[in-house]
Amino acid sequence: MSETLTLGKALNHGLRRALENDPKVVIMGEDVGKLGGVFRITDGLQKDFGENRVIDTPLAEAGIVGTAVGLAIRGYRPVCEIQFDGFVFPAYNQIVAQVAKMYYRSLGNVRLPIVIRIPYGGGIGAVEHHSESPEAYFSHTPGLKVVTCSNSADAYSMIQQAITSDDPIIFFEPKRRYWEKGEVDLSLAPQDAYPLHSSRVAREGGDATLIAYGPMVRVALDAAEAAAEDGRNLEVIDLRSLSPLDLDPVYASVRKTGHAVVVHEAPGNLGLGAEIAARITEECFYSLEAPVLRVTGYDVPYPAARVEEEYLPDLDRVLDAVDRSFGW
Amino acid sequence: MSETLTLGKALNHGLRRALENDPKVVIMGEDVGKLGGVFRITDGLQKDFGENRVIDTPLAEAGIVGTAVGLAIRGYRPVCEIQFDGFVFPAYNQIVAQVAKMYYRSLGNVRLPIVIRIPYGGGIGAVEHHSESPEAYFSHTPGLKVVTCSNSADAYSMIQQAITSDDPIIFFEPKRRYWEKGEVDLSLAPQDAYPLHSSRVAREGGDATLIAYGPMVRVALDAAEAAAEDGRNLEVIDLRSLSPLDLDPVYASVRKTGHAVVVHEAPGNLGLGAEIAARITEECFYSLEAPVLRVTGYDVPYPAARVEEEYLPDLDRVLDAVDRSFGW
Amino acid sequence: MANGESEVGADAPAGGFVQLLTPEGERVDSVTTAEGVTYSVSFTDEEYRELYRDLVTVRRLDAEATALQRQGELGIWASLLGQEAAQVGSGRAMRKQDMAFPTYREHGVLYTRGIDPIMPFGLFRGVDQGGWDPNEYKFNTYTIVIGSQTLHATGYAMGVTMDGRTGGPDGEAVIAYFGDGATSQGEVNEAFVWAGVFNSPMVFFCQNNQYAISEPLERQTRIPLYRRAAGFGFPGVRIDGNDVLASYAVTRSALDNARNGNGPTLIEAYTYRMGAHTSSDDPTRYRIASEVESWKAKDPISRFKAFLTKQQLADDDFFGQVDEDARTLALNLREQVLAMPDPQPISIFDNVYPNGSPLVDAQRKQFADYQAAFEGSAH
Amino acid sequence: MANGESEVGADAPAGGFVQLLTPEGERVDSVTTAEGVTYSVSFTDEEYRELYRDLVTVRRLDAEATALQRQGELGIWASLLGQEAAQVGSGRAMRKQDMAFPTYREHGVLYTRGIDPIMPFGLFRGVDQGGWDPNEYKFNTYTIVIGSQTLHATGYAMGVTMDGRTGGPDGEAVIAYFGDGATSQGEVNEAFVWAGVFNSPMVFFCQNNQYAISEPLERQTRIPLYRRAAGFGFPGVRIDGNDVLASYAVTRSALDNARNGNGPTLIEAYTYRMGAHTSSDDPTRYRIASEVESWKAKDPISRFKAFLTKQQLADDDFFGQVDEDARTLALNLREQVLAMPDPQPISIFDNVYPNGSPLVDAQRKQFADYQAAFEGSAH
Ligand SMILES: Cc1ncc(C[n+]2csc(CCOP(=O)(O)OP(=O)(O)O)c2C)c(N)n1
Ligand SMILES: Cc1ncc(C[n+]2csc(CCOP(=O)(O)OP(=O)(O)O)c2C)c(N)n1
Ligand SMILES: [Mg+2]
Ligand SMILES: [Mg+2]
Repeated sequence: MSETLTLGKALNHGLRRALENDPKVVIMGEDVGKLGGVFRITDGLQKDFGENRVIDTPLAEAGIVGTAVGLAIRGYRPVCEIQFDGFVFPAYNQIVAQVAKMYYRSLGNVRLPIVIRIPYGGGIGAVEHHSESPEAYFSHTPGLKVVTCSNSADAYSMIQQAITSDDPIIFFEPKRRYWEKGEVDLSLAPQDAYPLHSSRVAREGGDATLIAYGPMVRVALDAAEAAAEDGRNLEVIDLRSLSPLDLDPVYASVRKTGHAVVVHEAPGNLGLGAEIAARITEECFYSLEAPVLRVTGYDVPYPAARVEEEYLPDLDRVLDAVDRSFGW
Repeated sequence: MSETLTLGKALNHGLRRALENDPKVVIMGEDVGKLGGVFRITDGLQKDFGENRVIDTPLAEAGIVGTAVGLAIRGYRPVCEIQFDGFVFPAYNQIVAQVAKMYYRSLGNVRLPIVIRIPYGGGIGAVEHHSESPEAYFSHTPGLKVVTCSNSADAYSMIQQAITSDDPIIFFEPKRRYWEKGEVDLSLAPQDAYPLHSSRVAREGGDATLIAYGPMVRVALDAAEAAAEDGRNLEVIDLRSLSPLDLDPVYASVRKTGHAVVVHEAPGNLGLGAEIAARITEECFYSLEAPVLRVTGYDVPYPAARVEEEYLPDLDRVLDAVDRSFGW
Repeated sequence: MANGESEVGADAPAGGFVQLLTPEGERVDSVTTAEGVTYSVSFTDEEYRELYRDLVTVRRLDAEATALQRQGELGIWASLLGQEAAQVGSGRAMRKQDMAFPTYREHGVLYTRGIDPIMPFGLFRGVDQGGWDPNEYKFNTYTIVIGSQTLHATGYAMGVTMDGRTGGPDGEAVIAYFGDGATSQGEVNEAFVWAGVFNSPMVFFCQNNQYAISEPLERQTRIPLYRRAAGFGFPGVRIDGNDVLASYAVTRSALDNARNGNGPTLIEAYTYRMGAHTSSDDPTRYRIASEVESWKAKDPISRFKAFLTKQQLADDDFFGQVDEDARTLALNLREQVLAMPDPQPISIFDNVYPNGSPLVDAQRKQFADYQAAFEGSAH
Repeated sequence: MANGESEVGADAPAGGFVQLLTPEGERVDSVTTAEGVTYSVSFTDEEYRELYRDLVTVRRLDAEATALQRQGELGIWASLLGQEAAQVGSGRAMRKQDMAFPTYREHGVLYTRGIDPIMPFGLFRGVDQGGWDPNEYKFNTYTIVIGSQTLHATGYAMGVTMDGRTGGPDGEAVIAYFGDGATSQGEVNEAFVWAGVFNSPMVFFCQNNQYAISEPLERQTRIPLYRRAAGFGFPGVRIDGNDVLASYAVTRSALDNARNGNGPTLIEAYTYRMGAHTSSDDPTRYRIASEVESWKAKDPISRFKAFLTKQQLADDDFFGQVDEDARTLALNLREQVLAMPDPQPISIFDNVYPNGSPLVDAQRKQFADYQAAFEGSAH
């Protein structure tokens, strides 16, 4: 039952399964109904499941997340769509002060099985606020879990796993990979899929460790291909879970390679690379032959589309960092 | 003209000077007028400068910051008070999407010389949302500068420097230190004071480096005192500027000591300690005798008052980390 | 008089309000608003007396809490003094199946829901953040961030509709409490948008106690708050918030409208915060004694006592007994507060995630080891 | 008819609107609302013709932009097609000293402010984020996050008051543009709160084009949007947004009220987005052709042309000339767009902070070194 699907279509299938499997699952957001979302991730779902299951909401993100909290208290499992990364901030108060804290506040009495889907990242030639990578703002927040997918198979399984999880989960979707294709086993039940909060070795190699997630996994894999031609064997780890981080495979890799490079689109300063570098150093202090290097977006607002390629980490910058690590 | 003032009173004097020195400076926020703020930081200012300079606003943080943006476009220099750390999130959208970006967006045509004052941190026995340390959320945001003070003299000068700066600045005030006293030279002009975005060696020592800021500087200094009794000489660096970080004094110290411990109240995961550890490791790779260790709040929501002392880094936890560093 | 122009009682604010019991304790039989809605109540003598008992009890418990705070037994206390009628009336108006979303001040509503008054004291003592099960009590945890609970209530109410639990007298309704200050928050106005668009079974119950900490009403609005609802397409009614009968009648009617599928209502309970904002506040800095005095004359309890007395529904024995019973309850509350155990330090790692987290687990273990080492050491 | 019950024109929505020019091109002399406010305009023949020229020009420029986008020369385009009257009327109603805060769709307002139409194309081409000086043009940069600019406008207007620049005919007024969807955002409602409380010299100009991307008006409100203002204590007026004369008359009156110190007004311009939301959108997925057809009959330009023709204010020569001039302008715009230089890669490090930042400086240097090394290498 394996099919070739774009990442976006895989999400669509995953959402459909989730709606089928549990009548309490509801999808809500701007334009998710008739239009099927601006990226068509919810395409056809309102038609098939009705307006009570796939809800076009007023244009207000705090309202989307705040009413999702109430729906969750009522026993629903809301899946909120935020239209673009840069538009999640009106909902930030509800997310960090309510969604993240209600389980703690209520001494475990209130579960909020809410998933907040956010298409994120750049590379699509968009105007301001449509290309950001705000994952660190959420990963720093206790009470939230944060995940992201890098390929169609993960997209299909992870969205279902996130929805069945009782934890509140921020689900980052690599928007520029929506159109990339991959094999998906549509018969795979979420509980049988690779665990949601585990990272995965995406490519084995013994010379250096590349750590990436979401849209940058492809860049890391391409860099590894290129390096292989030069005789360097890079291991690539796809983090998948951004909070909690699953770094054991990373430590194992770094103990083997002695070289680590983290890649992400978000600004470097206090980006996930910082935490990963700090932890690798703590865990693998005597294995490291160079400090953990970071290849990230720069510490500037996301730039205009015509220069975004300069901003985004690419194959060359990754390989340059690998070189620097070896030359340390 | 040196006076002994609490940190809170020093801020009050600093704000008064700023209002005197520039008619475009306005203070705005909830209860800042007649009441003088819930911590009395703006005490007496509305009485002396009038309702147009010290504005009691409607109860809405997005409104406070959003109208401050408009006032700044009009040529004013707004100083916004957010009543407590946990209440800044309704304004988060305005802060990260507007305040941080308008200078970039407008190609340098719009300056927003806005200061957003936020009393932060725990240790005052308060209920939920009144004890948080959200500085990483802002430090990760390009376009914002972030500072914090740890003593009365800095409080007095730094608030004035922040107000005269054309950069948008998040000014974190260590609320549990509001009542601590220190010497303040009231005749010191802001331009003659220690530079706003520079860290400072708060105590010299050659054995290990403690890096702290805001409310934790006192804890670090106390730990250094205690360590001195055991014959260990700790250098303490007060960061003062959280974005941009001024780490040159830190690198110099670590090159000397080989041991570094970062202390903050915010949760450890993706807290400032992560960035500092990553950068120290990159800059001082061959000097480090142990990984940079972090003593921070745990990765849980801020707990109830009766257990907050367990959550907050204290002298013992700092010394324990120093011990661990030496035992690495 | 709701939304209308005529006034009821000399004490009504411009624009009037629904009042069924004057400050002097005179019953107004019924009030018909400009929109033609008639509000009235019919209680048995016993029910009247029970309402009085509620009012006295919640005031007495509140006073005990204030005392406990002064004695250092609570970290903070948000007193409801002066707002008893608004809370008791609206709380008693709820039916069993209805759900409430309080702020941090709704101790009176909580009490009338039949909940043990000790419940929120964990929060104010600082032993927890108010940890109870909202669905068990049909009463959400206290919400401190101003206004956020109005969206939660609206979402819950959407769920009620989706569950098909509206459209008849057995339907469920939802009430969201908030203050005058909260009406300025974007989230509260979004709740109005949502409730209007989804025709949610909601009552927005705004206790306008004239202040948001130090800020008087004029800092939030230049027109009466109940009129906000008109901007969102549902009815707004102002009541005399110090009149428990008006509070009951109008809330009951609005909740019943909601459960019947007729959508949301905003109720503005015009009242006054007689004490400080919280125990941390000093109201003498921002308001004058004479203002407080003038509101004393509108006290919700004395007017009700006057009414009961005049109508010979109760005598001094009864009043004495109610005071005595309230005192007993208060002392019991005090004992329970003093007996509250401090949480275990390690509990700070509990209830972060339903499914747990390796990061938190590792920190819990590290903490336990550290504590153990510490206890083993000279310290 | 604003706020009133009677309707003007067969095409008016329930509740009516202010209309001074019918879809058939008939002039309505003046309209008096239920509140007793009378709106009218008196233009010279030349002024009428200039308004027509504006309408045609902004539509033509918009069409050119749409074409440029299709040809890959713009990253995206947000077309104003159908909304020319709302924008031209309100834009021309502004006085020199007034300040505007647009969304991303106010190209027509921009044009009527006398600003070179090329200005926003940097944003849509992706060479910048729309970098101009708002104070130079009295026209803020485009705001993409829905609603945020309404608070900026309100703050700016507070500044106008603080500067003592209201209270007479020379006073300054501020106009904030936003859409029907934006009315659901908390921030927009906070702007209403603020403007009411501070009696700010503001006009809130809502172009209700019936859609927020795919979502029809019912997803945002169950009553007409102009009535929102009543909830915040200031007047709301609905106009026929396809009637440039109504847009001019009501906006002018509201701005003058504001500058005179009489506080804010909400104007709802009832119009229709004839095209896609942006060039990325496919409206056939969510609306039917007949709806679009029915709005074609209300076109703002054809009615104005019909009026000019009937009144013999203009002839075919004039119309031909206007088209020709607009075409020239459009071709000129096209040339300017094509000639726009791409930004220098290193410019991504510019304008992050007025006072600079060592972090950004270090990254700029690193970037320059890396680029240089790259250019030096085999790549
Ligand atoms: C978002 C937010 N901002 C600020 C505060 C601090 N604060 C607590 S209570 C209060 C005033 C609330 O006034 P009102 O809504 O009238 O309720 P009341 O306390 O009078 O019952 C403020 C500003 C808060 N809790 N949440
Ligand atoms: C806060 C925010 N959420 C979502 C979006 C995405 N978005 C862009 S335009 C739009 C619809 C806006 O509708 P409306 O306010 O009616 O303006 P119109 O585009 O019709 O002129 C949406 C949802 C955004 N820009 N900002
Ligand atoms: Mg109040
Ligand atoms: Mg619209």
